[in-house]
Amino acid sequence: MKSYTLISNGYYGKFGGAYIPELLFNNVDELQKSYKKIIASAEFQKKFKGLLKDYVGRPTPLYYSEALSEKYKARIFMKREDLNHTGAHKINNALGQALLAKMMGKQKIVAETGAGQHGVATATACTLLGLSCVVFMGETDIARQAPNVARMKMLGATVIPSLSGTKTLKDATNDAIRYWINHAADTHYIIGSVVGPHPYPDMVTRFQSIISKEIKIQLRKQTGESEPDYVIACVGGGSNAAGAFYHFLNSKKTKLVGAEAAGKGVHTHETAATLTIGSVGIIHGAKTYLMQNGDGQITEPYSISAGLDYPGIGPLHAFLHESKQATYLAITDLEALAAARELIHLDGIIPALESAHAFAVLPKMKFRPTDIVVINLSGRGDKDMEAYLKFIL
Amino acid sequence: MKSYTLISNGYYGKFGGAYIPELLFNNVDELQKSYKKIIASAEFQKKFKGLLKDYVGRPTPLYYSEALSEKYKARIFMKREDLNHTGAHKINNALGQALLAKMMGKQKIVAETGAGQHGVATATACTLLGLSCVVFMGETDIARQAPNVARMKMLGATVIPSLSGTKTLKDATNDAIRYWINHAADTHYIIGSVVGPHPYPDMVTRFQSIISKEIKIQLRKQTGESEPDYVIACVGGGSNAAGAFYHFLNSKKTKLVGAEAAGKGVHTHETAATLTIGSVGIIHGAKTYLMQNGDGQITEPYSISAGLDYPGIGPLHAFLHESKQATYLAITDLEALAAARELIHLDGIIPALESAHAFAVLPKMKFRPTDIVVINLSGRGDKDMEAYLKFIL
Amino acid sequence: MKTLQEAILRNRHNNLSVFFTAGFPQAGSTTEILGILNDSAVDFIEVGIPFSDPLADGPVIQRSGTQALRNGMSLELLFTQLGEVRNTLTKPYLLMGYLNSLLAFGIEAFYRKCSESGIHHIIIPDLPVNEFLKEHKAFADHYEVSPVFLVTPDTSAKRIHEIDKISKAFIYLVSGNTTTGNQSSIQTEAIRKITGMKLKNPVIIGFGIKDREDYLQACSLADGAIIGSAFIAMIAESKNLQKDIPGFISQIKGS
Amino acid sequence: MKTLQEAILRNRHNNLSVFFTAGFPQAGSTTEILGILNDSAVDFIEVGIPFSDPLADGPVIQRSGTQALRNGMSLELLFTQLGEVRNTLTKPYLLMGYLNSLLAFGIEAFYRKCSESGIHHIIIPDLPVNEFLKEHKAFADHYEVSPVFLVTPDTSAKRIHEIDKISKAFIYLVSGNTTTGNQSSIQTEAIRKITGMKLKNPVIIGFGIKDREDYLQACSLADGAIIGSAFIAMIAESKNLQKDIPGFISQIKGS
Ligand SMILES: Cc1ncc(COP(=O)(O)O)c(C=O)c1O
Ligand SMILES: Cc1ncc(COP(=O)(O)O)c(C=O)c1O
Repeated sequence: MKSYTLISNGYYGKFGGAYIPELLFNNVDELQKSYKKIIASAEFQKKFKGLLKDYVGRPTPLYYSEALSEKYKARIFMKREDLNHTGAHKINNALGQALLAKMMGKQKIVAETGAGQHGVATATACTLLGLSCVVFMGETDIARQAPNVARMKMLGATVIPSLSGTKTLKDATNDAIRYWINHAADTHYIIGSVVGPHPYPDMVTRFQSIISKEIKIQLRKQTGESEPDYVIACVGGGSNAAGAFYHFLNSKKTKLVGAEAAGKGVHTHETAATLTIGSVGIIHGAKTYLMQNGDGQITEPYSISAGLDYPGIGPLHAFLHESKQATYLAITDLEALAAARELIHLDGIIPALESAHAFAVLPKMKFRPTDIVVINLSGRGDKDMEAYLKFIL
Repeated sequence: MKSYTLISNGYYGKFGGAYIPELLFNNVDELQKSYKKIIASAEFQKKFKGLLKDYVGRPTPLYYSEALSEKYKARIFMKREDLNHTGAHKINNALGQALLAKMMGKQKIVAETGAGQHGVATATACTLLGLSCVVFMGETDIARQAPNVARMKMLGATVIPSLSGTKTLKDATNDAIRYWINHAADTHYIIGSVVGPHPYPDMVTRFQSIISKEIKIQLRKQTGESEPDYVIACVGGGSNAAGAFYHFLNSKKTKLVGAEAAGKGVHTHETAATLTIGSVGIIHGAKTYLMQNGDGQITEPYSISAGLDYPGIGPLHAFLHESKQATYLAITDLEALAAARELIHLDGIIPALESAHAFAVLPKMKFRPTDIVVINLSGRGDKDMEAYLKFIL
Repeated sequence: MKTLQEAILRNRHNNLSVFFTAGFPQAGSTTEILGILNDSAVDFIEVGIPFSDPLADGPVIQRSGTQALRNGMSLELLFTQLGEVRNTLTKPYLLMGYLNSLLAFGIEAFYRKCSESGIHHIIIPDLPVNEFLKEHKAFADHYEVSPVFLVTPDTSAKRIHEIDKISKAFIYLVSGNTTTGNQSSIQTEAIRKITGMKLKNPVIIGFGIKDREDYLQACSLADGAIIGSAFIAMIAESKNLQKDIPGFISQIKGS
Repeated sequence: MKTLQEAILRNRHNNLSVFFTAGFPQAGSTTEILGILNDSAVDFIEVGIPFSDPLADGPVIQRSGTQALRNGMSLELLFTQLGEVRNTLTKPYLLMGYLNSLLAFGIEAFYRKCSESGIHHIIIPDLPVNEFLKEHKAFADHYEVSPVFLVTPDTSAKRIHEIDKISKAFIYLVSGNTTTGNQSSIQTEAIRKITGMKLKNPVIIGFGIKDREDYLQACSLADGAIIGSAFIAMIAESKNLQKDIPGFISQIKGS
């Protein structure tokens, strides 16, 4: 049985929790105690809804693709998170948390970023709300997502390169947490996905759940049905997927499909398909699936897409996976690129490399012609032009 | 007395007309005769409105900026055309014309582009509607707007460099018109602004008028008033300004302000401030103000912003200028950059360099605290990061 | 003002005209080339006013115009040059240019100067018939200058008849829908329809005529042809205009 | 299991512990360093289990862990190494590591191996008290291994009392809110409040203690101090551990 708020006591089944050093206890404890109340407050809701509408540009459209529908013999819609201000779903969460931080009296924000989308979204929210902002980003990602680095800097954020590990998202997250430990008193950590210690996975899911809330309403208007047959989303940490799944979690009808990054293939060592090749452990303060060796060392993930290049996954997804309430497919770099090419050429939409993984699910499915399929187009591909130019042009 | 449809017989007062070689007579004549009927048809309207909503992401928000309002002591709103699919207002027109071309039975599209926004918008619309697409772009602009060139190519458009003159928008327009002459039978020319022979200025204005239509509705909802005291927009050819002004053209209350590009200063030779230093003549098939020497040779414009780097201006604006129904200010590169910096740092919005010119009008005005000011944020600045990095970071 | 029309009609199916850009390759080339052409087998001459943005022209003519402007060529200078040689020229010559040059010069001044320079016909490709009638005709008539209009194989019969009515020299039939100098083939069928319309004006074919073969084909269909880009390309290459121009003309005319 | 607590209490305000990463700078360094420390003036020893993602650690300890992993260090190997030397060691030694290493090893297996290796206390910075009680305590008790918990100057009194109740060795007081090796100053006032709480366990200060001065200040406030990053930095530089380690310890202890 699916149920909206799968979380109880900070756990989704056996996944989740808050495995944090004592140094963060007060911060996380304060957050756990206050986040629901603040988020539910009239003041927060009014401000947040206003900004989502007039600043972010919500609701984002639910676009029916004639071309994809014809090709895949189903009724295929996409949720246009790419049209959000700053170009991805990340702003939903960044703005929510920045507002929350402000109401909690924090003046400083620290964040990690992979593709740079969360970093840009956080820097943007901080600028708007007058908070100072530090963003950690792996050195590898800084190199492959240069436009977003420039955007963050221009928005006044301090971008600090993470130099350990593969120098990607995991390492940036480590460094952001360390920074938080060292600046716990006045700083809030805006994590970019449904990962990290409780209450982050639940809080971020709530901020992103606007995606499925809108899908439901829009779908009813456009088709008469409010529940699709499928919702498909890419999964890095899993925030856009969590948001797209949320209001369908206890639907009997809707099948939920996540697309994780297989990189060069799940049987190579260059992959980020956590659920496919990972096992249970602790990463960034939560119990969940992660990629690790026999000794519990977290292994270095690989994906062409910086936003999916993460060796863990949100505990909600670990739970949905284990309880078979959602299906997770591993999509290779090449499959994602082919899907991006198809979307570009059929619909004139250049997706983020991350989102392209969700579209790559289409050729792997067998739909009935009446099936309503909603794909979450989590972000736009401007940041990925270099990769696309290499492979698509 | 202002009146919505200022145009009569293809002229705005003495401006406009269709000064075209006979080789284009049939195409332009066909367009003149059919555009209003097709645009008004239920089939067109249904398809166009649907795409604007679900594909482009309209309505775009009308965002109230607390920070700018406080700084400039007025109630300052911005119309978020930057949130449109492909990142600028250009898609409103490109999609409208592509749809029109398709209903007219054309299979091929030619377009010119300056900043690349119109080229990307056109390539996008063509991809979506299954039309083939050729885009001319000055070699100088190809160099300074590389990301958009990549986008067009990825969308399957053929991008042809224009090598004459300053190798910018004017030259690309010449070449697009030549191409049209050479492929008149099956090709529609999607011009990117309210310039060119009649019916282009009127047609493009109609497609862009959705901007002021939405402003009116949104403003009433947000303030109780449906007419602002000021509407401010940048003017290259003048399409975003035409769209933002349109539904206020016969308002007694609303003052219309256009911002043209002064480049390095109207008294230098490096400027694109057509109304300030130009005179009446013919450019690209229309009678309007243009920058020319005493011998009627069109002079080479300069602006840091590729989309404003044009030596002409739409005949509607020439008319509004001469009849004093609108005011046009010349904004230098440096003023635009300062305005961009301010918007980025106050509101977390990175504007297109073109749009930044509109924001640079603010410090030049004297508002009353109750004044409602709407600035048209015509596009996002992703394409201008290189310029910004040089000047703003 | 009848001379040109009469001359063409007298010479049915065998008129050759060339177009060149004033001030190219040097500012002074205008008069030199006019002189040489006048002594060649060419039937009449079109002098192009160089313009920064020649919409209807292909690359060869564009480039010649750009070079002419760099050479300091201007309409003012062109009229001075024409004034210098008008008494030495025996072949008809007309001006071709874009409307903006004319507007900048002043409409009335332009027609007056034409008249003073021995110009009886002008070709302004971006001047629509209606606009001519409204804004120009009075001056044109007064100074006895008349326009030549372009038509294409796709121009409607009605429109061609209108143009025929107000034209006093010839009708400029564009070989296909193309800018100047383009290699598109001559649309024989469509052209025959036009030449079969019993027009009072002779029909001269232009745009894309490049060699004797094209010329003969044009002459078989109409009253003659105009060569522009190919002539200018030759000039651009030539080291000896005195020799090359007559050679080019003879080669085309087969004389 | 009383030994460590008793030893610390006997030596009130004068306990020095050092932390080093197993397998650094070489895989075999673990036993060598343990041996040297055992013969030095240090009071007890913390052996760090290298981990790929040590959240609570600063750069010095991070880098030593990365190097140790490159050297092929593992928890399995560490237990083997400890097994080899346990009978030669007279000073108390405990393990410090992250929860994921322990989970991968297996919770019960871990505690059993600790016990077999002479480990009576462990420090797992990302293991919350509740989680310990729920998932670990049964095994820990069975194998007679007890946890040391971290507290900070900001930890509530209530929580400190809870931790004091279940702790059997000492309370690890983090000098300030900081990762290891950070140069933040010791929060004297806040620490006094904690040490004045009449806890049953001694309090040892760690994180950011780097020299004799820090050590003396820590001893003036609590029962002693732990040096990690500064010790590892010394090891990383040393060309003669046999000489440098005792020298470092004597210098700090002033003995
Ligand atoms: C556009 C886009 N989609 C998806 C992701 C993956 O994150 P998540 O799985 O949390 O949605 C990212 C991360 O940067 C992203 O930028
Ligand atoms: C964002 C943006 N604004 C404005 C313009 C100028 O065009 P117009 O004056 O037609 O709105 C352009 C042209 O490329 C543009 O990209």
